[in-house]
Amino acid sequence: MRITTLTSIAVLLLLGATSALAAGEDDYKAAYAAAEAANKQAASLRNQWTTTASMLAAAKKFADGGDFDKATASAKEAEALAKASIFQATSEKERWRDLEIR
Amino acid sequence: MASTIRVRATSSGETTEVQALIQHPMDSGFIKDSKGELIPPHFIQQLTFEYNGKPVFTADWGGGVSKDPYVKFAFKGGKKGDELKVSWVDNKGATDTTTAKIQ
Amino acid sequence: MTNTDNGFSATRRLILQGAGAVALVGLGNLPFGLAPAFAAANDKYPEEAFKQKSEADAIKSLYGKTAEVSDKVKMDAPEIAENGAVVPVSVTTTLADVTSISFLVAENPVALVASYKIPAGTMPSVANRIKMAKTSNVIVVVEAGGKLYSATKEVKVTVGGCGG
Amino acid sequence: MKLRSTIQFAAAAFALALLAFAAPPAVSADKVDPVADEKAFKKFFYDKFPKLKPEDFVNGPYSMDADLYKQWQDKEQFPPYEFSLELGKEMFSKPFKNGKTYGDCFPNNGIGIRQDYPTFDEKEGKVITLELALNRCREANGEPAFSYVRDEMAALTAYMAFTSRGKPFNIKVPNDPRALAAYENGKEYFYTRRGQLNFSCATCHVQSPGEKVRTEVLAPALGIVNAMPIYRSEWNGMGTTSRRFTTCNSQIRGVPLTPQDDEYRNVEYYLSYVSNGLPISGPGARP
Repeated sequence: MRITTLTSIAVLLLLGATSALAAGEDDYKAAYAAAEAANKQAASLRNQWTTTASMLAAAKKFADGGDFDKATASAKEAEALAKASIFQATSEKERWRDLEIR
Repeated sequence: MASTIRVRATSSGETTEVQALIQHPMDSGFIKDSKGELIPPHFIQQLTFEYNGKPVFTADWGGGVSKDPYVKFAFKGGKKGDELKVSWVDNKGATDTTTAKIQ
Repeated sequence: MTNTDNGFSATRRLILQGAGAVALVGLGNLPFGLAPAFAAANDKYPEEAFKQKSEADAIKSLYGKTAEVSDKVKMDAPEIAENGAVVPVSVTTTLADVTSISFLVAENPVALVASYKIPAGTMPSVANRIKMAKTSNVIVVVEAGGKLYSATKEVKVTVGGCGG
Repeated sequence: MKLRSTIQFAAAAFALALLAFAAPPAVSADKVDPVADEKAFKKFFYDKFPKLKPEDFVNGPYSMDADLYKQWQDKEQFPPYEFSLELGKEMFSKPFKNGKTYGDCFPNNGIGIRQDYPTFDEKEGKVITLELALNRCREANGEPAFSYVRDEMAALTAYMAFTSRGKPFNIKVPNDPRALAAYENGKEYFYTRRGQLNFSCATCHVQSPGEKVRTEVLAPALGIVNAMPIYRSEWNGMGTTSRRFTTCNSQIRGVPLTPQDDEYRNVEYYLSYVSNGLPISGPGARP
């Protein structure tokens, strides 16, 4: 079923997200800035996800604790979440009518 | 300030049905607030209903009774227009009392 | 079926307008620890029973004996509580000489929820709303003629979600 | 926790992508027709729940589940919104510092008019909800606005709803392009999927009312605003329409808009309009 496909893709994505080796503060800062920018765009589309904000907060916390590996990974996750929310908002501009009772 | 006690006492002739709703947080002491700190226990411990100077119903409550507690019971007798006295005391020593006319 | 039916809203209206019928006699916070003036001496609050974790210990502390299951104790409680914070539970019994009725929730941190004293002339029937931490047996104990009788029902509790 | 959320986001993103490619192109936008919408909306719910009478819908999940219905009836014997209702009455009748009252801001002194809100203000070109009108009334009389999601606003609207109980919703969409646009925008908001869970309001309240999400029975969208404000046991207190909208958004992991944002006003306008004719039942009690 689709679930299996989804899960394996998710696992692949997960591996991709966390296999970045020994990220430094600069990597983190770049990843964080990218995530913030994407989340800002989501805000302009009035479709931010709460999980993006939590992931950004997690990234910051890891960075404050000096763990830039985890901080960078979290920031990248936040960016992916923000991008998914942008994608959602954009595609829904037309697609909402599919659900309409008429 | 309005009373914390709302009472509805209705006589059917033979019996009087009593319903009461009380405004009280009924904090059990087991729930955490948004900061993750335990909310200290604060609940009504005893609630009494008196008719003609005699208790017709006494409730002993713990923190497991719902917020803004509700109770319903009935007793034999009780005439329309007579008064029912209702009082409570909580674990911090606060109290409230009211009288309600039987309808 | 709607809550706008006449009987009900008439009652509601009465309550609002009849606020004056409920006269406020006394109000105020007594200093901490002061015994309430109205509590009769024989109506001691069962402090210890409300500290017991298990229902068995609570019943023992409250009554000093154990209860036997009786089909004369009729409990009305939902199969699934709409919310654990407010679970309407009521009990009525055909047993004679009832002197007290108690409600317990086995899985709550404190099992005893409420204990009602039923003087002669008061009906052996009580309805109240209780909190349930999770799915649990609800136990009602009726003291009648010096003996204890009980009924038990499981109520399922779930929380949160996209309801309402 | 982290693993789980990663999978969720990846799965959500992927599912979105899949859907985008799989779905046929959306039905093209056509003329805004509130009358036809209302008819279709009601027919959908009446067909889905043939046993219910139209006025049953205003009681939300309680009309759809016998066990819940009984618990509700038990609670209604002395409903938990009682204190809020009394507070609302007291607040409503108490004059502001300048001597004026809430009644002065509304037709018929504010009594029995809840069913006419939201209304479309043709001067301003925007939807005015009851909550918004109440705060504007306060501000016009030199009083600070209330929070839209807190108890004072709930109490005021509870009292106003109570004076309108049983009166059918009477929402008007004037033939003004701005009104029609606001209505259409509200409809779009209602059907638009958002949040990480990719839910629209309709996902829960059109497709699945009467069904259970973690054993909570979902309320039908038809009649859902008729019961506002509501005492929710889950909140352990009262909530306004604003509170309901914002919490719905966060439950699907979307960041809520500001209460009384234009879009929230529009979605309330839309939802109220399609429930026209159904009685006001607020204040309500909900799980």
